[in-house]
Amino acid sequence: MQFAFTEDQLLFRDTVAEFFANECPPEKVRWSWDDAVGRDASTWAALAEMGVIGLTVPEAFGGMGMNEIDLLPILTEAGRYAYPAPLVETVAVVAPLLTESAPAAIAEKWLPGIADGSVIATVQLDDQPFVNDMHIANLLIAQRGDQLFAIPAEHVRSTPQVSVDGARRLFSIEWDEADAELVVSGEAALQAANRAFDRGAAATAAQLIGLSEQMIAMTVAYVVDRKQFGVPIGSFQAVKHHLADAELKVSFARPAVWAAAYGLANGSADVDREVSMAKCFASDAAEVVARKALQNHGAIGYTTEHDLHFWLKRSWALASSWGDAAWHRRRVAHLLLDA
Amino acid sequence: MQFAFTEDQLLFRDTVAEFFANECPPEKVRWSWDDAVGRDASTWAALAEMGVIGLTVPEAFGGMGMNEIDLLPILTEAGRYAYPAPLVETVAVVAPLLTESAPAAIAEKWLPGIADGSVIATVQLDDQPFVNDMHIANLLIAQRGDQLFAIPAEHVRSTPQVSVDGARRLFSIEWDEADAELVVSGEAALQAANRAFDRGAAATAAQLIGLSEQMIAMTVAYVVDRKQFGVPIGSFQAVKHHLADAELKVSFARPAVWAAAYGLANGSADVDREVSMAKCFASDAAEVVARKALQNHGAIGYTTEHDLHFWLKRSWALASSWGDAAWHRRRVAHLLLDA
Amino acid sequence: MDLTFTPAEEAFRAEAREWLEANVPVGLPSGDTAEGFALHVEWEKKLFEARWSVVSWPEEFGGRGASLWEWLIFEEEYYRVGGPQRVTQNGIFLLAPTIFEFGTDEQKERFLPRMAAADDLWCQGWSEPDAGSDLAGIKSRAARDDERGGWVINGQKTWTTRGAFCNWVFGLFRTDPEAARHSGMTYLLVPLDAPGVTVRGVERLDGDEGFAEVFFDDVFVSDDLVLGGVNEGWGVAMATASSERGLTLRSPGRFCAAADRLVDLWKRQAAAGEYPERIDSLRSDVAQSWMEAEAYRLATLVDVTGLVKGVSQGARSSLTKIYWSELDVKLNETALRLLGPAAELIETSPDAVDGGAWMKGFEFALSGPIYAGTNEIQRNVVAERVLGLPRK
Amino acid sequence: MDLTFTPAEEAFRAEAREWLEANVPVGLPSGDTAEGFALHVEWEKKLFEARWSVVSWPEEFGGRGASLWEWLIFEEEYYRVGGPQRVTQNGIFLLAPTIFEFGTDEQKERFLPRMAAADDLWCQGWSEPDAGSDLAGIKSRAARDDERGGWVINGQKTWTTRGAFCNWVFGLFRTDPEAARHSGMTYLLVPLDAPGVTVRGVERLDGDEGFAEVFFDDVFVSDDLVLGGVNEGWGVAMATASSERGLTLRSPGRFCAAADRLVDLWKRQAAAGEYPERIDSLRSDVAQSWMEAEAYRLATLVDVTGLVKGVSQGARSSLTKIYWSELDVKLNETALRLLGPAAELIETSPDAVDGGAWMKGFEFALSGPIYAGTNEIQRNVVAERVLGLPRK
Repeated sequence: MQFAFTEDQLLFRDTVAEFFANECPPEKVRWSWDDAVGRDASTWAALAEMGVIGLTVPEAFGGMGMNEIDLLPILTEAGRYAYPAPLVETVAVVAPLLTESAPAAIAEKWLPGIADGSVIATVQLDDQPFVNDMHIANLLIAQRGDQLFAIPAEHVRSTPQVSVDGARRLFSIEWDEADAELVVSGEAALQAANRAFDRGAAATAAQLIGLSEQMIAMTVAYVVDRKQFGVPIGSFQAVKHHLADAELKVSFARPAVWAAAYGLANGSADVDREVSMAKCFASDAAEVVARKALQNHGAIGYTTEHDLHFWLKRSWALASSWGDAAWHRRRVAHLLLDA
Repeated sequence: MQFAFTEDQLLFRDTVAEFFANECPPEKVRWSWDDAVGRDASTWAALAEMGVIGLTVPEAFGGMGMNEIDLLPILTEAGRYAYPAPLVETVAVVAPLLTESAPAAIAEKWLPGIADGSVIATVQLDDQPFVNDMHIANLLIAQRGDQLFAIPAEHVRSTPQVSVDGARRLFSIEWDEADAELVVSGEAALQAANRAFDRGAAATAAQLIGLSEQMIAMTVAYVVDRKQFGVPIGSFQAVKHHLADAELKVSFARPAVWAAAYGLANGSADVDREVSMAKCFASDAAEVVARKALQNHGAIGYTTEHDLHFWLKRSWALASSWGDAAWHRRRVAHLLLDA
Repeated sequence: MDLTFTPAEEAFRAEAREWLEANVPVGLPSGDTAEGFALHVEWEKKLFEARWSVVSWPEEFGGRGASLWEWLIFEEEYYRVGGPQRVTQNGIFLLAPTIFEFGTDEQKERFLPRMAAADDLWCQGWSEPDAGSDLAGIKSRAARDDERGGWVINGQKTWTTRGAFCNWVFGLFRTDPEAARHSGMTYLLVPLDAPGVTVRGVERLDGDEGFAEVFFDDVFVSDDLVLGGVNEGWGVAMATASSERGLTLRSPGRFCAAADRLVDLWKRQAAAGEYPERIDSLRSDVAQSWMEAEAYRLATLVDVTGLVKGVSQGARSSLTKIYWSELDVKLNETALRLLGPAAELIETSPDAVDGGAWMKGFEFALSGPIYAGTNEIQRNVVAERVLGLPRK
Repeated sequence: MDLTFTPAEEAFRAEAREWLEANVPVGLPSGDTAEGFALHVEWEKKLFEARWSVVSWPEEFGGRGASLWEWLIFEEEYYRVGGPQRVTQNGIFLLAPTIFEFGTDEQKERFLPRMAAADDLWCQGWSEPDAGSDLAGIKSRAARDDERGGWVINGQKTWTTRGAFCNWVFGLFRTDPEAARHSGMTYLLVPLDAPGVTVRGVERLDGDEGFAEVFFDDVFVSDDLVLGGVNEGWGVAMATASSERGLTLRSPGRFCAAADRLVDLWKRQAAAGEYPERIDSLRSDVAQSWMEAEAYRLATLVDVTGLVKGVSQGARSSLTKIYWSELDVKLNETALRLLGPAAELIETSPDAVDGGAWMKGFEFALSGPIYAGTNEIQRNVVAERVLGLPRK
């Protein structure tokens, strides 16, 4: 029994965290809001160089052949720095899906590109109305009922949608089966889609943990510094209790997210329940933390001149993506009660 | 437009409040826990003398011929003093039911006795598993599907049940239709039962407001007096905010309870919704207030030597009687959304 | 107890409804951008021309001398037909009651009619960079200038809502730097086109330029722009703040209309038949939000019954402020949960439901627990001044 | 990361499960009444005889030298089969770790085996009438008696859980009245049958005589009953308090078992087919409670992984205490909502579901946010010592 990351995993995480600290400071997030494309190819390339983008791609295709546990700390850091790029879609969802479910020809066609950073992949499962980052993607994996298809981006017609998080890029899309390659169909496709959904949800939960930790850190720094009535506002009991509640939420969501990654990596029989619990707790935590962070910042946090709002809005968006807390709570209820 | 009680109503309330202050101090509630019967006939008789018991009985039968609005402040005081007796059943529910729905013979038989205090009535509607105060009642009004019956108490077989509130007396009962008189049947009976349920719920909500106000008052007195760390604990911001939250809950439940009484008295088309909103808010408020009251009393409130627990337990019991908050919220949802 | 309106009041309602239904503009953009603001001012001028802009004011100042009950009725009707939030609200709901209470006759005549007509557009100048919740911590100074018969202001105000679009600001300035924290302040009315005033717009959470910083650099204001007594500004400001917390700024009409829209959204989503489980699981939350708005309406009826008899809300206005601000958040949050993954779409997004109004409403609502004194401060006030807990 | 147990650990589990399934008593009454307590002591003696009473202690003191992992396994199995809360818990989980850390060899030999065997039954003597949350405010004094080589105690302790049934109390006493608030206290072990001790039982919320007041009137205790150094009691007590907040007192096994019983209750209620709407509407609440218990188990696995490596929880144990105490309330509350109008029935009521265990559990749970330092104090600790906010 060892519910912790290895030294190697933590070292890799620290390296990536340092990279984000340098390459994805808040100004970069702000740029991503303002820029028409809002995606920085060089950062993606550097992450590919570091092995992050190919982390889940098998070594045979030039990747690291690592699993969801290895990926988790990386995604948490990506959340912490509000890194605007389709890591969840490409690394957490599509690469494992192609690895597990695609015929050799399709896997060989796309996985090496993912690993070396030249292929950006995104995904749309049933019930997901929008696709992330279609504007920079080369590959779309999409579900239609009990079939999963691979569609080269040039065959996808997309309409931009606008998120409250200006750094996100959402699209509604259309495509024709004539332009698509069948990846897998039937029961196997439904299972693959379910597994893909679980991976997306768990990866998003990991990002929400990082986002939440960062919002707490920003708020602590602010309330220690900000004085009213002649004292730091962080000395008021109401402020203390707000922040203690925030810390409480994150502290008990975090192990649930770890357990989901562990369940995915080890083919747990209860993986659906483990993932739903993770996303439920991480979404709830992020929403509470975001509220407390804004309330304790007061008016300064209510301006877009301050950086806090990047984290608030990313939290809102991710909390309701890949199933919101209520959706996942219902799924757990179903698994517990209707068995 | 005048959303307030009249001077007369307030005067009557003050008289009754003074009566309870003298005749139903906490020691009387404690006695009611310990005594086998736990009901004080002389207090009931005095209330009948004052007109409280016959408040809703028509003047023709010796009552006051008043309505739900007149009754509301009285029930609130009964809640405030945790008065242990079937006021809701006899005064709020059965007397109006017999007045509105019973054939003359039945009304003439029972209503004068209710008004003069010699008849204590209780009630069981469908879905209510237990009956209050069967041990002292003379009359039971009971629903069986689309029929309402009047059963003299001697024909009711009862088994005592034990409530967490030791001053309550609950019974599961059995009775035979051969011993019962039919009060009303068919659609009219269903309507009468629904109206009776609304009256019981609104009356219980009124008691919950009084209970809540009293728990706040007790807690305020305690935290002003109790010192820790060299200061009254009421000076800590966490304690202040607990109590502010409690006051907030009661302040916005109270007008909803008034509106329910008004709706009942004036035959509002939306009376079901108005009553359910009242009971939902009053139950939620009482539960929150009880939690805050106990938490701010600390260990002293956790003993039965202190009086607080009488109020806590009455609140818990009444919050889940005549429909709990969730039940009434669902009813409002149905009325709002399925129309 | 009587929850019916008089025939005269019902006639007032009918008249208001008829006019509003015919005239309330549809799909006005946010009033917190320069372009939107201009359109809103146009609408408010129309309101004024039909004498609906300040119904509760005396006729001589542009109102109808309506009772508080009639004012409530007007607000209900205004929001029921989808009337937009008033960009003049900080003038008509906050400054105006203060002018009625503390202003000279000359000030009333000079300011009120132009305010009613949306000719003058007023913003608040309370907060400063180091004085937010701690309003008594303000540092902006107004120094006496006997020669010119007035005051010379230096300093800075911040979080001035719609400051970038208004032409007047009211606020507190320190006129006796030696006085204790809550003394030595004066309530001044300052034209924003006065020499030495600089206004810088600040973008709000929702992307609108709704805030402004206002800088004062040797700005002269004459004595006739002092509201209430010199060095007595704190007491005057508290009257304004009480209006801000209490019912004038937030009539139940707005929340009840929003709650009805939420019910309508639920029904539309249910009728569309998508995600039935999500829709179904939110039944109780929708009902709860609707009831909370209704409870606010009922509590207001109690308060107004008291006010009509001359019983002021006093510190209980802090309960009101906590309640409406948290209700507003919850109501919009419930709508966003109904929308699921579409919740994040905003106004400019083609697939946004109801034009992104719910996310906009949510973002706007989040300011409620912060401004007009944070809800933490309000809870202190409730505990200390309603319940009597010790200050220290 | 590895969430599997070793074969040796699984063998330990199998052995524990087999013994517990064969021996755990069914339907034991509450251990917080005189009669119930005697039955519980009997059970705990049986546990001891099979060497299951203190599995994590060294064998020489009556344990099995089990690892923390094995201890968690034992607790899981103990509560899974419905084992009752331990009436010896304040000894074995709170005092014992303190004796292991601060006790002399003689004290260990004298007290630990008898504690493991339930021969000595220990209660805590922390709170006093004027020192609850403010533990440093205690006034009970122990005056030096050089002649007899010991201390003479005068004063009063209160809220002493199961004090009316125990024969020893441990607690803090002021030995240097001149010292500052957190100094000058000594941690003493006091036999309750010593001359001058009076114990008065106090009835708890749930009707059991679970509390006691303990009065000390010139009670002599000899020097060998000082735990840790004279005047160093505060530091020793803090070690005990940390055990009380942290995982030893509240292993996840208990909450996970309760959560499983809640799921089972839901299924039984659903199968009964009555009130289907109520049952259905509580699906998400049941799932939430179950997940919260599971999250507590997972968080404990993280903590134990750290503890095994020598990383102490430190102030984060306050997070743990807030979490389990609020989880316990919510879990029982959810069960009560499932029961609807039958929720109020208690043990002695013929129609009580599960023998009234849920109301009893709710009442017991309500003490959680109060004792061992109120959750308000714990939130201060989290803010100040985990997050680094300023004390003043």
